[in-house]
Amino acid sequence: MAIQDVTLAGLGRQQVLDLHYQMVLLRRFEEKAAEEYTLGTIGGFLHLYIGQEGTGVGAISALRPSDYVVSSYREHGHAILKGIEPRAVMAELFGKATGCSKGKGGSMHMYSAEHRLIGGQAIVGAQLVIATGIGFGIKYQARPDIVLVSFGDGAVDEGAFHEGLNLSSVWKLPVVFLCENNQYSMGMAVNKAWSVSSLEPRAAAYGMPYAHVDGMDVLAVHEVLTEAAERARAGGGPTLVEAVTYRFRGHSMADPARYRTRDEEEQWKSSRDPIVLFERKLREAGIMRDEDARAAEDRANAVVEEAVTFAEESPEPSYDALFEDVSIENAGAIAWRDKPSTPRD
Amino acid sequence: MAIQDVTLAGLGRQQVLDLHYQMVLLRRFEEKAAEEYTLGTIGGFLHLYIGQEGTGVGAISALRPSDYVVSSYREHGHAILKGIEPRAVMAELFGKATGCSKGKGGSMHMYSAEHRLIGGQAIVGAQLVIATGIGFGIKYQARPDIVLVSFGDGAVDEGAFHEGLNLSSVWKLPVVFLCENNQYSMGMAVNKAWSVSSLEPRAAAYGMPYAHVDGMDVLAVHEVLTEAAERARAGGGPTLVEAVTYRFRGHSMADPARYRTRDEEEQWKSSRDPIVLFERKLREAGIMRDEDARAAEDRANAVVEEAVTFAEESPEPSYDALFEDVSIENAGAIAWRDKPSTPRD
Amino acid sequence: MRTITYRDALREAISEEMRRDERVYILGEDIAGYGGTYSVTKGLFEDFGEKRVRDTPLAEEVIIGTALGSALTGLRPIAELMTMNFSLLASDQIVNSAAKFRYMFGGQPSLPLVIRMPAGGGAQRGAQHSQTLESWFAHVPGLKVVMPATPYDAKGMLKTAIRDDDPVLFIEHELLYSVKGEVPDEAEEYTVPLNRGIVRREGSDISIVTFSRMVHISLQAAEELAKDGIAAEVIDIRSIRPVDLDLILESVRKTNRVVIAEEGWKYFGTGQGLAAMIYEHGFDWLDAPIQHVTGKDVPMPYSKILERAALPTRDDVVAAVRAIVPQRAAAAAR
Amino acid sequence: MRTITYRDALREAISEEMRRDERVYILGEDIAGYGGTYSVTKGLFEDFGEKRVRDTPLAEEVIIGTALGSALTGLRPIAELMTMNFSLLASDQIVNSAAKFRYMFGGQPSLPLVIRMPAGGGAQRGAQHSQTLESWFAHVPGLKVVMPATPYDAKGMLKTAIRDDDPVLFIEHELLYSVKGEVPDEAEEYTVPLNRGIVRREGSDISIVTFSRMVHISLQAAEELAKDGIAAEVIDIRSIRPVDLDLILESVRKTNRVVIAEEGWKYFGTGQGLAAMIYEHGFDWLDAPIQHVTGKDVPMPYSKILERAALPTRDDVVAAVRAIVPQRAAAAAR
Ligand SMILES: Cc1ncc(C[n+]2csc(CCOP(=O)(O)OP(=O)(O)O)c2C)c(N)n1
Ligand SMILES: Cc1ncc(C[n+]2csc(CCOP(=O)(O)OP(=O)(O)O)c2C)c(N)n1
Ligand SMILES: [Mg+2]
Ligand SMILES: [Mg+2]
Repeated sequence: MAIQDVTLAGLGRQQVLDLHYQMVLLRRFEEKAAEEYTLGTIGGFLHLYIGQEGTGVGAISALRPSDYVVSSYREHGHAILKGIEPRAVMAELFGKATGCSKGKGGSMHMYSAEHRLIGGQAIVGAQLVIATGIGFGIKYQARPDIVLVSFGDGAVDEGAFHEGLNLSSVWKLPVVFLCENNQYSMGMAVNKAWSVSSLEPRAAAYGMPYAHVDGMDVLAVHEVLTEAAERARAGGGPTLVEAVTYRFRGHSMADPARYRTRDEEEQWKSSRDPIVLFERKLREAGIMRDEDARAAEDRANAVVEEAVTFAEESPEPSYDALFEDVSIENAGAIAWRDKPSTPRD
Repeated sequence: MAIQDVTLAGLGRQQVLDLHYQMVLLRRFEEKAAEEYTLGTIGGFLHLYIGQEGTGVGAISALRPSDYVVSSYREHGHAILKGIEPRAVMAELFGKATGCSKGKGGSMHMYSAEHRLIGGQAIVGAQLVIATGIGFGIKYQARPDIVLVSFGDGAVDEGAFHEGLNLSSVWKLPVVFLCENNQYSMGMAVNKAWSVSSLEPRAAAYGMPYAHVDGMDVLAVHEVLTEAAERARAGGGPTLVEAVTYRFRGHSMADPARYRTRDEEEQWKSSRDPIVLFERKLREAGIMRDEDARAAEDRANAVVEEAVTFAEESPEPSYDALFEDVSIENAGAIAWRDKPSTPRD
Repeated sequence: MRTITYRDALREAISEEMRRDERVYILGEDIAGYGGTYSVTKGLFEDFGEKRVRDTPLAEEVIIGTALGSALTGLRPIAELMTMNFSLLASDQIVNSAAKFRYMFGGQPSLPLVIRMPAGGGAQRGAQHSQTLESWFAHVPGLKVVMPATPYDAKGMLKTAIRDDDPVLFIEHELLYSVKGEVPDEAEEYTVPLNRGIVRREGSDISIVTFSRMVHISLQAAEELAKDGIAAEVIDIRSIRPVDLDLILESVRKTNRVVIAEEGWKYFGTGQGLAAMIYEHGFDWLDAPIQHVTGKDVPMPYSKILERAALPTRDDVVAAVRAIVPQRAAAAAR
Repeated sequence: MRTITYRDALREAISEEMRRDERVYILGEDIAGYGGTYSVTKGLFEDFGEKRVRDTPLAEEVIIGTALGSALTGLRPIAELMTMNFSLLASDQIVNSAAKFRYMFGGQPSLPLVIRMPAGGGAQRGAQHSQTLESWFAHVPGLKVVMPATPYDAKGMLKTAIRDDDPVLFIEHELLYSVKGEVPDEAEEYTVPLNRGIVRREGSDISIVTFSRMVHISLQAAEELAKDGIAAEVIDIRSIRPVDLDLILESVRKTNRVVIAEEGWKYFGTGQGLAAMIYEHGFDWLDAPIQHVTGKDVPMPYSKILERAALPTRDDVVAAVRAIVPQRAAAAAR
């Protein structure tokens, strides 16, 4: 069998290598973002996706471009995977006018109407009810799309989880609920927050199909998501997918992660790194050669470097931008009849 | 066997007859309240408990006086069963100063610190998180009490249900969650609101024991609640009880109940009336004689009549009461240094 | 012109807009089978079917989340919250999502979303069912907040709100639904802007600035004051955010005296905000401190007599006017 | 006296009260294992154990519900909401339960409940993480709302709040935690009342009325103004509800001019409420319209330069003062 013809999980060689490249890209991107944060070019909160690449890449690769993705504040990865240029994501982190949210959103609020990335939500759990609404909008318009909503194990605790899953199920909406269970909210271990040991009974509580998947196995995630997406697209309603994963860094850049041991972290990093695992599998399957791995690294590095350069060189938002886009006509609180429509107060 | 020695569900004859009397009392009380509402002596919303007596009487009879009960706006029954004088409940409906909430609460906000009736909540679902807190307070102080929280099928849809049950379960709190599933919220049939056909999978979603019970069978409810209360008291954590029942009247006095058929109502009223069913059972078991039934009726009627007279004759709240009890020192929004502490604005 | 109720006016607006635009749909608790708690949506289920008239479970957060999410896909939802008291359960979606998405996402999404809800007291519904919290939402940039007082405005402003590309909180009043008023014939299409107040009665001695149900009570007060020769101008601001301050100031320049009348609580509320704006921009025209008529600063009591005492009345408005209008006008009339 | 941070002052208050009273406990997200997002509760888990330092799941409604319910059984909970932005998810419990229970249940229950939460912007945390919504809660009778600006007050007011029998919203500011200030020695027990403002700097030309972080910025402005011979009095109101209006009015009688400085949004907010109260009770003493320095009326942008532009600055305060203080004072000094 020629190396080009190999398929894995129904994907051709190039597709499989693409998944690998995407994981590497996300990893490099986040590492760079961390660096820039330390330098002070990025402010606010910064939540890295490092360690969870297998889940995001596996999931979003199972979608069509016209499908929607809704995410939390840990969404740089989702944004890039959904098609936003890495440079526009980096520029957003830099708070530049060229950022995908014009510099007004920052790390937690990436958005692209064009790519149907319905942004970073910094209110834990909010994305669950919003995704329900997107699912309803799709169904109402009989579109062939679906919506994937990513959320953490902590979001499961919020009332929004309950309300969103129940309505999606009753109305049979085309929503895939993807819990990226990285086993901690901030410092709270999931077993102290949940009264159950997996989400399986929670899915049953909404009469919803459930799938458990190793979030460190990009192909397994891809397969599970493909099935869930197909069900949603075919009118079969929502699915709850639980991907077990781990964030290799603290919750945000500010978190020294005192609530877990360095040992535990080492264990995960050394034996469950989704990129390392995938590379091993690809090499064993004869799909990846050294040069492929190098090529992916080089390409990712180049893209990230370019993104930083772009972000650095991009202009700051103008002062005028401060008052733009509050509402459609920038009305302000007082509707002056004889003054410009943008009161500066 | 002499009629005095008969026991049913572990209860002696007098206890059993008491349950019957309590059901009759609640029925008469509510019928009278409906009458008074029509006369205009009672205002606001009025939600009657008629049809659900078997559930409330069965449940609260399984509790100790020091146990807490938290309820919704459909709580006249719970208030009386928990020990508040019917006259104080009626006076509250009349908005009189002698009402159990001094006339400031009304139908939806009965309360008694003495009897541990933690009142009517008019925000659907709110009682679920409050009960969780009461459970925590009990556990923190290592008291031998438990808390029973009553809520409707509609309250199950609120995020508060999820948050309350999860925390109660994780913290193993002494809470009994009693869903009085009367099959409609206001006009919404439960099968259109829930993605499951019973709460059994919802209990499982919180790793919580579940019990299904015929809410029209006062003894069955008593037994199930006794077990759940014992478990809670023994440190076994919360239980979710689903009592299937029916409200014989509209949601409130204002509801013509267009969303269900008169036929369906007739069915329930004619064949599932908890009082009729219990009377039949007691007569068949030889526990109740005609004179017992009459005595219960007479006593209930007398109590209700007395309650109305008391309410009618009670004084209105004074104008001063308007400004009392807003905060402990009635501070108001402005802390005047040289004026009386009760600013009238 | 016809005379219809506020309730019917709202229903007509919804119905006409649903007919005009397939993207408009309504959702909420008991709006279909039950016909709406206040019968506003009665009959719409029969007319438009289940696809566009959606009864939801009892879950306010997902009601607003659903409306918002669907708006992001291009729909134009009208969500009903059964009363404003329950908007607290959805306040995160309203304030942290609806008000901010356009801005924080760099202007990309439009949020053509209407949230209808009745507010207010006066029917002995107690502390948890009698609130009017418009100032909360009017405080938040990114939201529009309106409170129509008449059937004409109810219909015209709701139509405008539905066509607006921003989230609009459309606050009704429980005691206004049965109020009747003139409305153009059904064939006559009209709308009312969301940022213009209206002078309900002209006068030169005092400007009574008000909105929602207090407009009617203020008009009664004006009637009463007229007997004493005091000519009160009654301004219905209709929109709280954005507010038509020019209209108010024009009146102040004429009367030099202001009474603000609102049903809600006094402190850190709508009326104090309006007062501050009037002072800020009209300080020099004011001949007396602004008087402020409000609900009492207490949770709403159930008791009828206490509730009556808690709510602002016609006499309160009259007294507030009398406190600052010089006696000459009154005297001249006698 | 010692010099400690605002953060440490808060921790001392909690720790002392927990030691004093078994009924006091704390709960919230990440307050135990993580030590609190802003390290306020660091070490308390080690000192008081799991019974009294409770990490909760990520669920704000049940956090406040739990605090409230346990207060009804006689405990004295201190609930931490990770930031005020998330208080919206618990606003129903705060407004419909905590604020109303004492009243609507005829005075029976006491609610000795403290809800601590940081608010405010300035750290590029974006629109959903930079709000300061104290006016929402200060609008509601039945709540007490305080916003201490110094370590001394943080400690003294938190102790008072814990001992108070009403629900107290205790609003901190994210950028104050590391601010240092003098606090009595640990052996010296003291408390600060919840209804008294304080004059932070005396002056006769202008009254700057402010609270929370803006106190510090206003003091810098006063410093700057002093160079021009303008003597600014800086009043830290500390409590929003109830507010110490007498203290403000006393100052106004002296200076006849007022600038209100706050970080939050301008319209229908705290400052407009304060302005309205000052006008209502001090109209005759005012020689100029009150000036009002606030955050810009926009959701908080992430970009550093935009955020800086959105937040009120020392220079804004200085300019507001200059706009109404007559030049004579300034001139005389030159
Ligand atoms: C409603 C709300 N509460 C609290 C927070 C603060 N917070 C931000 S992220 C986070 C933990 C979320 O954990 P999880 O859902 O597991 O997602 P992860 O960060 O692990 O991806 C918390 C508590 C918030 N942003 N929103
Ligand atoms: C949060 C909230 N939403 C809506 C309402 C209006 N409302 C009052 S009772 C009710 C139905 C509740 O149904 P259920 O929980 O089944 O209780 P039941 O009335 O059947 O006893 C509704 C929608 C409310 N009071 N609170
Ligand atoms: Mg997590
Ligand atoms: Mg029901």
